[in-house]
Amino acid sequence: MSEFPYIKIQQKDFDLTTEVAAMRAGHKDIGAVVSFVGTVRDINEGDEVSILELEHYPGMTEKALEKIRLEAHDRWKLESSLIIHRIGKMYPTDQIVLVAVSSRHRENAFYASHFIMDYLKTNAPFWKKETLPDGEERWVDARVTDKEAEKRWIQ
Amino acid sequence: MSEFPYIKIQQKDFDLTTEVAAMRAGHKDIGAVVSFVGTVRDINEGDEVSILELEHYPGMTEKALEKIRLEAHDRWKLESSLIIHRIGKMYPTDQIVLVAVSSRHRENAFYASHFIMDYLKTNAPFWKKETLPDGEERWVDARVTDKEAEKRWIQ
Amino acid sequence: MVNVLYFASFREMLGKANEQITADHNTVGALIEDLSKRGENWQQALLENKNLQIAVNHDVAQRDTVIKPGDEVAFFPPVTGG
Amino acid sequence: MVNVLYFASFREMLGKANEQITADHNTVGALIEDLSKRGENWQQALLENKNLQIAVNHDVAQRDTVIKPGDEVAFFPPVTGG
Repeated sequence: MSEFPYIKIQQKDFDLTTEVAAMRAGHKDIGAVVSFVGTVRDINEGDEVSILELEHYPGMTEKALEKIRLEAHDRWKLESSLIIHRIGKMYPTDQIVLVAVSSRHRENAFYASHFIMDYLKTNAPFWKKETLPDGEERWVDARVTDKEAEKRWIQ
Repeated sequence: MSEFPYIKIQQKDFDLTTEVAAMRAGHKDIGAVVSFVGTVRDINEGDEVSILELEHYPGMTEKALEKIRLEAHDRWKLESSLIIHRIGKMYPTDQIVLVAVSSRHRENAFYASHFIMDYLKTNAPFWKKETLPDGEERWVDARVTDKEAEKRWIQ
Repeated sequence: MVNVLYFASFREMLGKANEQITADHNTVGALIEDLSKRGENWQQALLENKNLQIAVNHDVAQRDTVIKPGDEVAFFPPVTGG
Repeated sequence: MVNVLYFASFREMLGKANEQITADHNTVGALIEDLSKRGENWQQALLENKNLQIAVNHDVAQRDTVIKPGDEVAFFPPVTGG
Protein backbone atom coordinates (compact mmCIF):
# COMPACT_ATOMS: atom_id res chain seq x y z
CA MET A 1 0.00 0.00 0.00
CA SER A 2 1.40 3.37 -0.97
CA GLU A 3 1.34 6.43 1.25
CA PHE A 4 -1.78 7.64 -0.57
CA PRO A 5 -3.75 4.51 -1.54
CA TYR A 6 -6.45 6.53 -3.33
CA ILE A 7 -3.96 8.28 -5.59
CA LYS A 8 -2.27 6.36 -8.40
CA ILE A 9 0.27 7.72 -10.86
CA GLN A 10 1.00 5.04 -13.43
CA GLN A 11 2.06 4.40 -16.99
CA LYS A 12 -0.39 1.58 -17.61
CA ASP A 13 -4.01 1.99 -18.62
CA PHE A 14 -6.83 1.43 -16.11
CA ASP A 15 -10.12 -0.44 -16.23
CA LEU A 16 -13.10 1.64 -15.19
CA THR A 17 -15.18 -1.21 -13.77
CA THR A 18 -12.28 -2.60 -11.73
CA GLU A 19 -11.21 0.75 -10.33
CA VAL A 20 -14.72 1.88 -9.43
CA ALA A 21 -15.40 -1.47 -7.74
CA ALA A 22 -12.20 -1.10 -5.70
CA MET A 23 -13.17 2.44 -4.69
CA ARG A 24 -16.63 1.27 -3.58
CA ALA A 25 -15.40 -1.82 -1.73
CA GLY A 26 -16.26 -1.77 1.95
CA HIS A 27 -18.60 1.22 1.65
CA LYS A 28 -22.23 0.13 1.77
CA ASP A 29 -24.02 3.42 2.20
CA ILE A 30 -23.40 4.57 -1.38
CA GLY A 31 -26.23 5.75 -3.60
CA ALA A 32 -24.24 7.61 -6.23
CA VAL A 33 -20.97 6.99 -8.05
CA VAL A 34 -19.62 9.55 -10.51
CA SER A 35 -16.60 8.78 -12.67
CA PHE A 36 -14.78 11.21 -14.88
CA VAL A 37 -12.41 9.90 -17.54
CA GLY A 38 -10.26 12.34 -19.47
CA THR A 39 -9.18 11.04 -22.88
CA VAL A 40 -6.69 12.04 -25.56
CA ARG A 41 -8.38 14.05 -28.30
CA ASP A 42 -7.03 13.71 -31.81
CA ILE A 43 -7.27 17.47 -32.33
CA ASN A 44 -5.76 20.31 -30.25
CA GLU A 45 -5.57 24.00 -31.19
CA GLY A 46 -6.81 23.00 -34.64
CA ASP A 47 -3.99 20.53 -35.32
CA GLU A 48 -4.09 16.78 -35.52
CA VAL A 49 -2.28 15.13 -32.60
CA SER A 50 -0.45 11.80 -32.97
CA ILE A 51 1.12 11.33 -29.55
CA LEU A 52 0.56 12.92 -26.16
CA GLU A 53 3.29 12.56 -23.57
CA LEU A 54 2.64 13.23 -19.91
CA GLU A 55 5.40 14.29 -17.53
CA HIS A 56 4.94 14.88 -13.80
CA TYR A 57 6.76 15.88 -10.62
CA PRO A 58 7.00 12.71 -8.51
CA GLY A 59 6.27 13.38 -4.87
CA MET A 60 4.61 16.74 -5.37
CA THR A 61 1.96 15.20 -7.63
CA GLU A 62 0.75 12.74 -5.01
CA LYS A 63 0.75 15.43 -2.33
CA ALA A 64 -1.18 17.91 -4.49
CA LEU A 65 -3.77 15.32 -5.53
CA GLU A 66 -4.26 14.07 -1.97
CA LYS A 67 -4.86 17.63 -0.79
CA ILE A 68 -7.53 18.13 -3.48
CA ARG A 69 -9.10 14.76 -2.70
CA LEU A 70 -9.35 15.48 1.02
CA GLU A 71 -10.83 18.92 0.41
CA ALA A 72 -13.52 17.29 -1.75
CA HIS A 73 -14.27 14.83 1.10
CA ASP A 74 -14.58 17.72 3.54
CA ARG A 75 -16.86 19.78 1.36
CA TRP A 76 -19.18 17.08 0.00
CA LYS A 77 -19.13 14.29 2.62
CA LEU A 78 -17.94 11.65 0.18
CA GLU A 79 -17.98 7.97 1.08
CA SER A 80 -14.87 7.25 -1.00
CA SER A 81 -12.83 8.60 -3.90
CA LEU A 82 -9.98 7.68 -6.22
CA ILE A 83 -7.70 9.58 -8.59
CA ILE A 84 -5.61 7.80 -11.23
CA HIS A 85 -3.41 9.79 -13.59
CA ARG A 86 -1.34 8.17 -16.30
CA ILE A 87 2.12 9.35 -17.33
CA GLY A 88 4.24 8.59 -20.39
CA LYS A 89 3.14 8.24 -24.01
CA MET A 90 -0.52 8.07 -24.96
CA TYR A 91 -2.43 8.13 -28.23
CA PRO A 92 -5.77 9.54 -29.42
CA THR A 93 -8.77 8.00 -27.60
CA ASP A 94 -6.53 6.67 -24.78
CA GLN A 95 -7.59 7.25 -21.19
CA ILE A 96 -5.43 9.82 -19.35
CA VAL A 97 -7.08 10.38 -16.00
CA LEU A 98 -9.80 8.90 -13.79
CA VAL A 99 -11.57 10.69 -10.97
CA ALA A 100 -14.18 8.53 -9.25
CA VAL A 101 -16.18 9.48 -6.17
CA SER A 102 -19.03 7.94 -4.23
CA SER A 103 -21.56 9.52 -1.90
CA ARG A 104 -25.03 8.90 -0.51
CA HIS A 105 -26.79 11.25 -2.90
CA ARG A 106 -25.96 12.24 -6.45
CA GLU A 107 -25.57 15.99 -6.09
CA ASN A 108 -22.50 15.71 -3.87
CA ALA A 109 -20.87 13.17 -6.17
CA PHE A 110 -21.38 15.37 -9.23
CA TYR A 111 -20.01 18.49 -7.56
CA ALA A 112 -17.08 16.74 -5.88
CA SER A 113 -15.85 15.03 -9.05
CA HIS A 114 -16.14 18.26 -11.02
CA PHE A 115 -14.26 20.13 -8.28
CA ILE A 116 -11.46 17.56 -8.18
CA MET A 117 -10.99 17.75 -11.95
CA ASP A 118 -10.99 21.55 -12.00
CA TYR A 119 -8.38 21.69 -9.24
CA LEU A 120 -6.30 18.87 -10.70
CA LYS A 121 -6.13 20.82 -13.96
CA THR A 122 -4.58 23.87 -12.32
CA ASN A 123 -2.82 22.50 -9.23
CA ALA A 124 -1.37 19.07 -9.96
CA PRO A 125 2.13 19.16 -11.51
CA PHE A 126 1.56 17.38 -14.83
CA TRP A 127 2.67 18.67 -18.22
CA LYS A 128 1.58 17.56 -21.66
CA LYS A 129 3.70 17.52 -24.76
CA GLU A 130 2.06 16.69 -28.06
CA THR A 131 3.58 15.34 -31.25
CA LEU A 132 1.97 16.35 -34.54
CA PRO A 133 1.81 14.01 -37.59
CA ASP A 134 4.87 15.72 -39.15
CA GLY A 135 6.92 14.91 -36.03
CA GLU A 136 6.85 18.42 -34.56
CA GLU A 137 6.76 18.37 -30.76
CA ARG A 138 5.24 21.13 -28.66
CA TRP A 139 4.32 21.68 -25.03
CA VAL A 140 0.60 22.16 -24.49
CA ASP A 141 -0.28 25.62 -23.21
CA ALA A 142 -2.28 26.02 -20.03
CA ARG A 143 -5.83 27.08 -20.85
CA VAL A 144 -7.18 30.32 -19.43
CA THR A 145 -10.58 28.62 -19.13
CA ASP A 146 -9.10 26.12 -16.68
CA LYS A 147 -8.02 28.91 -14.36
CA GLU A 148 -11.50 30.40 -14.60
CA ALA A 149 -13.12 27.02 -13.93
CA GLU A 150 -11.17 26.75 -10.69
CA LYS A 151 -12.55 30.04 -9.43
CA ARG A 152 -16.13 28.85 -9.34
CA TRP A 153 -15.30 26.66 -6.34
CA ILE A 154 -13.89 29.41 -4.15
CA GLN A 155 -16.08 29.66 -1.11
CA MET B 1 -31.12 -2.36 -32.86
CA SER B 2 -34.00 -0.95 -30.86
CA GLU B 3 -35.85 2.23 -31.72
CA PHE B 4 -33.70 4.12 -29.21
CA PRO B 5 -30.24 2.47 -29.29
CA TYR B 6 -28.87 4.74 -26.56
CA ILE B 7 -31.62 3.85 -24.10
CA LYS B 8 -31.69 0.43 -22.47
CA ILE B 9 -34.25 -0.84 -19.97
CA GLN B 10 -33.13 -4.22 -18.72
CA GLN B 11 -33.24 -6.63 -15.81
CA LYS B 12 -29.62 -7.69 -16.04
CA ASP B 13 -26.71 -5.84 -14.54
CA PHE B 14 -24.35 -3.77 -16.72
CA ASP B 15 -20.58 -3.47 -16.94
CA LEU B 16 -19.31 0.10 -16.76
CA THR B 17 -16.20 -0.41 -18.91
CA THR B 18 -18.13 -2.22 -21.64
CA GLU B 19 -20.97 0.27 -21.79
CA VAL B 20 -18.75 3.33 -21.77
CA ALA B 21 -16.59 1.82 -24.52
CA ALA B 22 -19.70 1.16 -26.62
CA MET B 23 -20.89 4.73 -26.09
CA ARG B 24 -17.49 6.13 -27.14
CA ALA B 25 -17.08 3.85 -30.16
CA GLY B 26 -16.85 5.76 -33.42
CA HIS B 27 -16.44 9.15 -31.73
CA LYS B 28 -12.85 10.30 -31.82
CA ASP B 29 -13.16 13.91 -30.75
CA ILE B 30 -13.88 13.08 -27.10
CA GLY B 31 -11.87 14.61 -24.28
CA ALA B 32 -14.25 13.96 -21.40
CA VAL B 33 -16.43 11.05 -20.34
CA VAL B 34 -18.65 11.33 -17.27
CA SER B 35 -20.50 8.30 -15.94
CA PHE B 36 -23.07 8.31 -13.18
CA VAL B 37 -24.05 5.03 -11.53
CA GLY B 38 -26.93 4.99 -9.07
CA THR B 39 -26.73 2.13 -6.57
CA VAL B 40 -29.03 0.52 -4.03
CA ARG B 41 -28.38 1.91 -0.56
CA ASP B 42 -28.93 -0.41 2.37
CA ILE B 43 -30.67 2.36 4.31
CA ASN B 44 -33.68 4.48 3.31
CA GLU B 45 -35.71 6.77 5.56
CA GLY B 46 -33.71 5.37 8.48
CA ASP B 47 -34.70 1.75 7.84
CA GLU B 48 -32.58 -1.09 6.60
CA VAL B 49 -33.57 -2.18 3.11
CA SER B 50 -33.27 -5.81 1.96
CA ILE B 51 -34.74 -5.70 -1.54
CA LEU B 52 -35.50 -2.90 -3.97
CA GLU B 53 -37.90 -3.65 -6.82
CA LEU B 54 -38.13 -1.40 -9.84
CA GLU B 55 -41.28 -1.17 -11.94
CA HIS B 56 -41.66 0.93 -15.08
CA TYR B 57 -44.08 1.92 -17.83
CA PRO B 58 -42.83 0.24 -21.02
CA GLY B 59 -43.00 2.51 -24.01
CA MET B 60 -43.37 5.73 -22.08
CA THR B 61 -40.05 5.13 -20.28
CA GLU B 62 -38.03 4.93 -23.48
CA LYS B 63 -39.78 7.97 -24.92
CA ALA B 64 -39.25 10.05 -21.76
CA LEU B 65 -35.57 9.09 -21.49
CA GLU B 66 -34.89 9.76 -25.18
CA LYS B 67 -36.44 13.21 -24.83
CA ILE B 68 -34.17 14.00 -21.86
CA ARG B 69 -31.12 12.60 -23.67
CA LEU B 70 -31.73 14.68 -26.79
CA GLU B 71 -32.28 17.84 -24.75
CA ALA B 72 -28.90 17.23 -23.08
CA HIS B 73 -27.28 16.88 -26.52
CA ASP B 74 -28.85 20.15 -27.63
CA ARG B 75 -27.79 22.08 -24.57
CA TRP B 76 -24.26 20.74 -24.10
CA LYS B 77 -23.10 19.64 -27.58
CA LEU B 78 -22.40 16.08 -26.49
CA GLU B 79 -20.49 13.68 -28.70
CA SER B 80 -22.48 10.68 -27.42
CA SER B 81 -24.57 9.50 -24.51
CA LEU B 82 -26.20 6.40 -23.05
CA ILE B 83 -28.84 5.70 -20.42
CA ILE B 84 -29.33 2.24 -18.91
CA HIS B 85 -31.96 1.65 -16.24
CA ARG B 86 -32.51 -1.70 -14.61
CA ILE B 87 -35.92 -3.07 -13.63
CA GLY B 88 -36.94 -5.94 -11.35
CA LYS B 89 -35.40 -6.98 -8.04
CA MET B 90 -32.14 -5.53 -6.81
CA TYR B 91 -30.19 -5.70 -3.57
CA PRO B 92 -28.00 -3.31 -1.54
CA THR B 93 -24.89 -2.19 -3.45
CA ASP B 94 -26.38 -3.31 -6.82
CA GLN B 95 -26.21 -0.92 -9.75
CA ILE B 96 -29.61 0.56 -10.72
CA VAL B 97 -28.93 3.13 -13.39
CA LEU B 98 -26.12 4.31 -15.65
CA VAL B 99 -25.93 7.68 -17.35
CA ALA B 100 -22.79 8.12 -19.44
CA VAL B 101 -21.99 11.07 -21.68
CA SER B 102 -19.01 12.19 -23.71
CA SER B 103 -17.99 15.62 -24.96
CA ARG B 104 -14.93 17.53 -26.07
CA HIS B 105 -14.44 19.33 -22.77
CA ARG B 106 -15.24 18.29 -19.23
CA GLU B 107 -17.61 21.05 -18.17
CA ASN B 108 -20.28 20.05 -20.69
CA ALA B 109 -20.03 16.38 -19.73
CA PHE B 110 -20.43 17.14 -16.02
CA TYR B 111 -23.43 19.39 -16.52
CA ALA B 112 -25.14 17.14 -19.08
CA SER B 113 -24.88 13.99 -16.97
CA HIS B 114 -26.15 15.82 -13.89
CA PHE B 115 -29.03 17.27 -15.91
CA ILE B 116 -30.01 13.87 -17.31
CA MET B 117 -30.06 12.33 -13.82
CA ASP B 118 -32.09 15.18 -12.34
CA TYR B 119 -34.68 14.93 -15.11
CA LEU B 120 -34.74 11.14 -15.09
CA LYS B 121 -35.55 11.28 -11.37
CA THR B 122 -38.67 13.38 -11.90
CA ASN B 123 -39.77 12.57 -15.46
CA ALA B 124 -39.07 8.93 -16.27
CA PRO B 125 -41.84 6.53 -15.21
CA PHE B 126 -40.05 4.23 -12.80
CA TRP B 127 -41.27 3.32 -9.32
CA LYS B 128 -39.35 1.76 -6.46
CA LYS B 129 -40.74 -0.60 -3.87
CA GLU B 130 -38.55 -1.59 -0.98
CA THR B 131 -38.73 -4.64 1.26
CA LEU B 132 -37.53 -4.30 4.85
CA PRO B 133 -35.80 -7.13 6.76
CA ASP B 134 -39.10 -8.07 8.48
CA GLY B 135 -40.73 -8.57 5.08
CA GLU B 136 -42.72 -5.33 5.08
CA GLU B 137 -43.06 -3.86 1.59
CA ARG B 138 -43.49 -0.16 0.91
CA TRP B 139 -43.45 2.12 -2.10
CA VAL B 140 -40.68 4.67 -1.98
CA ASP B 141 -41.96 8.24 -1.73
CA ALA B 142 -40.89 10.84 -4.26
CA ARG B 143 -38.37 13.23 -2.72
CA VAL B 144 -39.12 16.93 -2.62
CA THR B 145 -35.40 17.58 -3.14
CA ASP B 146 -35.58 15.82 -6.51
CA LYS B 147 -38.25 18.23 -7.71
CA GLU B 148 -36.10 21.13 -6.51
CA ALA B 149 -33.02 19.70 -8.23
CA GLU B 150 -34.88 19.68 -11.53
CA LYS B 151 -35.65 23.40 -11.28
CA ARG B 152 -32.01 24.45 -11.39
CA TRP B 153 -31.89 23.51 -15.06
CA ILE B 154 -34.78 25.67 -16.21
CA GLN B 155 -33.44 28.20 -18.66
CA MET C 1 -62.78 2.90 -26.21
CA VAL C 2 -59.58 3.85 -24.41
CA ASN C 3 -56.92 1.64 -22.85
CA VAL C 4 -56.38 2.61 -19.22
CA LEU C 5 -53.23 1.61 -17.28
CA TYR C 6 -52.47 1.79 -13.55
CA PHE C 7 -48.95 1.64 -12.17
CA ALA C 8 -47.17 1.03 -8.87
CA SER C 9 -49.25 1.89 -5.78
CA PHE C 10 -52.21 2.75 -8.02
CA ARG C 11 -52.26 -0.74 -9.51
CA GLU C 12 -52.22 -2.23 -6.01
CA MET C 13 -54.78 0.17 -4.58
CA LEU C 14 -57.21 -0.25 -7.47
CA GLY C 15 -56.60 -3.96 -7.95
CA LYS C 16 -55.88 -3.86 -11.66
CA ALA C 17 -53.04 -3.08 -14.07
CA ASN C 18 -55.13 -2.18 -17.11
CA GLU C 19 -58.57 -2.24 -18.63
CA GLN C 20 -60.48 -1.23 -21.74
CA ILE C 21 -63.08 1.45 -21.10
CA THR C 22 -65.78 1.85 -23.69
CA ALA C 23 -67.51 4.99 -22.45
CA ASP C 24 -66.68 8.09 -24.45
CA HIS C 25 -64.99 10.94 -22.56
CA ASN C 26 -63.73 14.15 -24.03
CA THR C 27 -61.01 14.72 -21.50
CA VAL C 28 -58.96 12.84 -18.92
CA GLY C 29 -60.92 14.78 -16.29
CA ALA C 30 -64.23 13.35 -17.51
CA LEU C 31 -62.73 9.85 -17.44
CA ILE C 32 -61.53 10.40 -13.87
CA GLU C 33 -65.00 11.65 -12.80
CA ASP C 34 -66.51 8.51 -14.22
CA LEU C 35 -63.97 6.10 -12.69
CA SER C 36 -64.33 7.76 -9.29
CA LYS C 37 -67.94 6.60 -9.11
CA ARG C 38 -66.66 3.05 -8.62
CA GLY C 39 -65.95 3.59 -4.94
CA GLU C 40 -63.96 5.35 -2.27
CA ASN C 41 -60.53 4.00 -3.24
CA TRP C 42 -61.07 5.14 -6.83
CA GLN C 43 -62.22 8.55 -5.64
CA GLN C 44 -59.18 8.91 -3.35
CA ALA C 45 -56.68 7.64 -5.89
CA LEU C 46 -57.85 9.65 -8.87
CA LEU C 47 -60.25 12.47 -8.00
CA GLU C 48 -58.90 13.70 -4.69
CA ASN C 49 -55.22 12.93 -5.17
CA LYS C 50 -53.20 16.04 -5.82
CA ASN C 51 -50.14 13.90 -6.55
CA LEU C 52 -51.88 12.03 -9.37
CA GLN C 53 -49.70 11.77 -12.48
CA ILE C 54 -51.29 11.26 -15.90
CA ALA C 55 -49.92 10.20 -19.28
CA VAL C 56 -51.79 10.03 -22.58
CA ASN C 57 -50.10 8.02 -25.33
CA HIS C 58 -46.81 8.03 -23.37
CA ASP C 59 -46.72 11.81 -22.91
CA VAL C 60 -47.31 13.66 -19.67
CA ALA C 61 -50.90 14.90 -19.59
CA GLN C 62 -53.25 16.94 -17.42
CA ARG C 63 -56.89 16.64 -16.42
CA ASP C 64 -57.93 18.85 -19.34
CA THR C 65 -56.00 16.82 -21.91
CA VAL C 66 -58.34 15.71 -24.69
CA ILE C 67 -58.67 11.97 -25.30
CA LYS C 68 -60.12 10.09 -28.23
CA PRO C 69 -60.94 6.45 -28.95
CA GLY C 70 -57.81 4.30 -29.21
CA ASP C 71 -55.80 6.44 -26.81
CA GLU C 72 -53.76 4.97 -23.97
CA VAL C 73 -54.32 6.74 -20.66
CA ALA C 74 -52.10 5.95 -17.66
CA PHE C 75 -52.48 6.89 -13.99
CA PHE C 76 -49.59 6.66 -11.56
CA PRO C 77 -47.94 8.23 -8.49
CA PRO C 78 -44.90 10.55 -8.68
CA VAL C 79 -41.97 8.68 -10.20
CA THR C 80 -39.08 7.42 -8.04
CA GLY C 81 -36.52 5.85 -10.39
CA GLY C 82 -32.83 6.50 -10.78
CA MET D 1 22.90 23.34 -0.37
CA VAL D 2 19.49 23.04 -2.06
CA ASN D 3 18.24 20.56 -4.63
CA VAL D 4 16.84 22.41 -7.66
CA LEU D 5 14.51 20.73 -10.18
CA TYR D 6 13.37 21.89 -13.62
CA PHE D 7 10.34 20.42 -15.36
CA ALA D 8 8.80 20.25 -18.82
CA SER D 9 9.71 23.18 -21.10
CA PHE D 10 12.01 24.56 -18.38
CA ARG D 11 14.09 21.40 -18.35
CA GLU D 12 14.44 21.58 -22.13
CA MET D 13 15.15 25.31 -22.22
CA LEU D 14 17.73 25.18 -19.43
CA GLY D 15 19.23 21.88 -20.46
CA LYS D 16 19.04 20.14 -17.10
CA ALA D 17 16.52 18.28 -14.94
CA ASN D 18 18.10 18.93 -11.55
CA GLU D 19 21.21 20.14 -9.78
CA GLN D 20 22.63 20.73 -6.33
CA ILE D 21 23.33 24.36 -5.59
CA THR D 22 25.72 25.13 -2.77
CA ALA D 23 25.36 28.91 -2.53
CA ASP D 24 23.25 30.05 0.40
CA HIS D 25 20.09 31.99 -0.45
CA ASN D 26 17.49 33.17 2.00
CA THR D 27 14.58 33.12 -0.43
CA VAL D 28 13.55 31.60 -3.74
CA GLY D 29 13.85 35.10 -5.18
CA ALA D 30 17.53 35.33 -4.22
CA LEU D 31 18.15 31.93 -5.79
CA ILE D 32 16.44 33.07 -8.99
CA GLU D 33 18.55 36.25 -9.12
CA ASP D 34 21.66 34.15 -8.82
CA LEU D 35 20.65 31.56 -11.44
CA SER D 36 19.66 34.31 -13.88
CA LYS D 37 23.29 35.42 -14.06
CA ARG D 38 24.03 32.25 -16.01
CA GLY D 39 22.72 33.66 -19.27
CA GLU D 40 19.80 34.97 -21.27
CA ASN D 41 17.78 31.74 -21.30
CA TRP D 42 18.02 31.53 -17.50
CA GLN D 43 17.04 35.15 -17.16
CA GLN D 44 14.03 34.69 -19.48
CA ALA D 45 12.89 31.43 -17.92
CA LEU D 46 13.18 32.45 -14.28
CA LEU D 47 13.59 36.18 -13.73
CA GLU D 48 11.39 37.64 -16.47
CA ASN D 49 8.78 34.91 -16.75
CA LYS D 50 5.49 35.94 -15.20
CA ASN D 51 4.15 32.41 -15.68
CA LEU D 52 6.92 30.86 -13.61
CA GLN D 53 5.62 28.32 -11.12
CA ILE D 54 7.60 27.48 -8.00
CA ALA D 55 7.41 24.68 -5.45
CA VAL D 56 9.45 24.29 -2.28
CA ASN D 57 9.43 20.84 -0.72
CA HIS D 58 6.44 19.83 -2.90
CA ASP D 59 4.30 22.80 -1.87
CA VAL D 60 3.41 25.74 -4.10
CA ALA D 61 5.75 28.64 -3.26
CA GLN D 62 6.41 32.24 -4.20
CA ARG D 63 9.51 34.31 -4.82
CA ASP D 64 9.53 35.43 -1.20
CA THR D 65 9.29 31.89 0.19
CA VAL D 66 12.18 31.26 2.58
CA ILE D 67 14.50 28.38 1.76
CA LYS D 68 17.08 26.62 3.87
CA PRO D 69 19.78 24.02 3.26
CA GLY D 70 18.33 20.65 2.30
CA ASP D 71 15.21 22.09 0.69
CA GLU D 72 13.95 20.97 -2.70
CA VAL D 73 13.11 23.88 -5.01
CA ALA D 74 11.32 23.24 -8.31
CA PHE D 75 10.71 25.55 -11.28
CA PHE D 76 8.14 24.75 -13.93
CA PRO D 77 5.55 26.24 -16.32
CA PRO D 78 1.79 26.29 -15.61
CA VAL D 79 0.49 22.73 -15.28
CA THR D 80 -1.51 21.07 -18.07
CA GLY D 81 -2.53 17.63 -16.81
CA GLY D 82 -5.94 15.99 -16.69
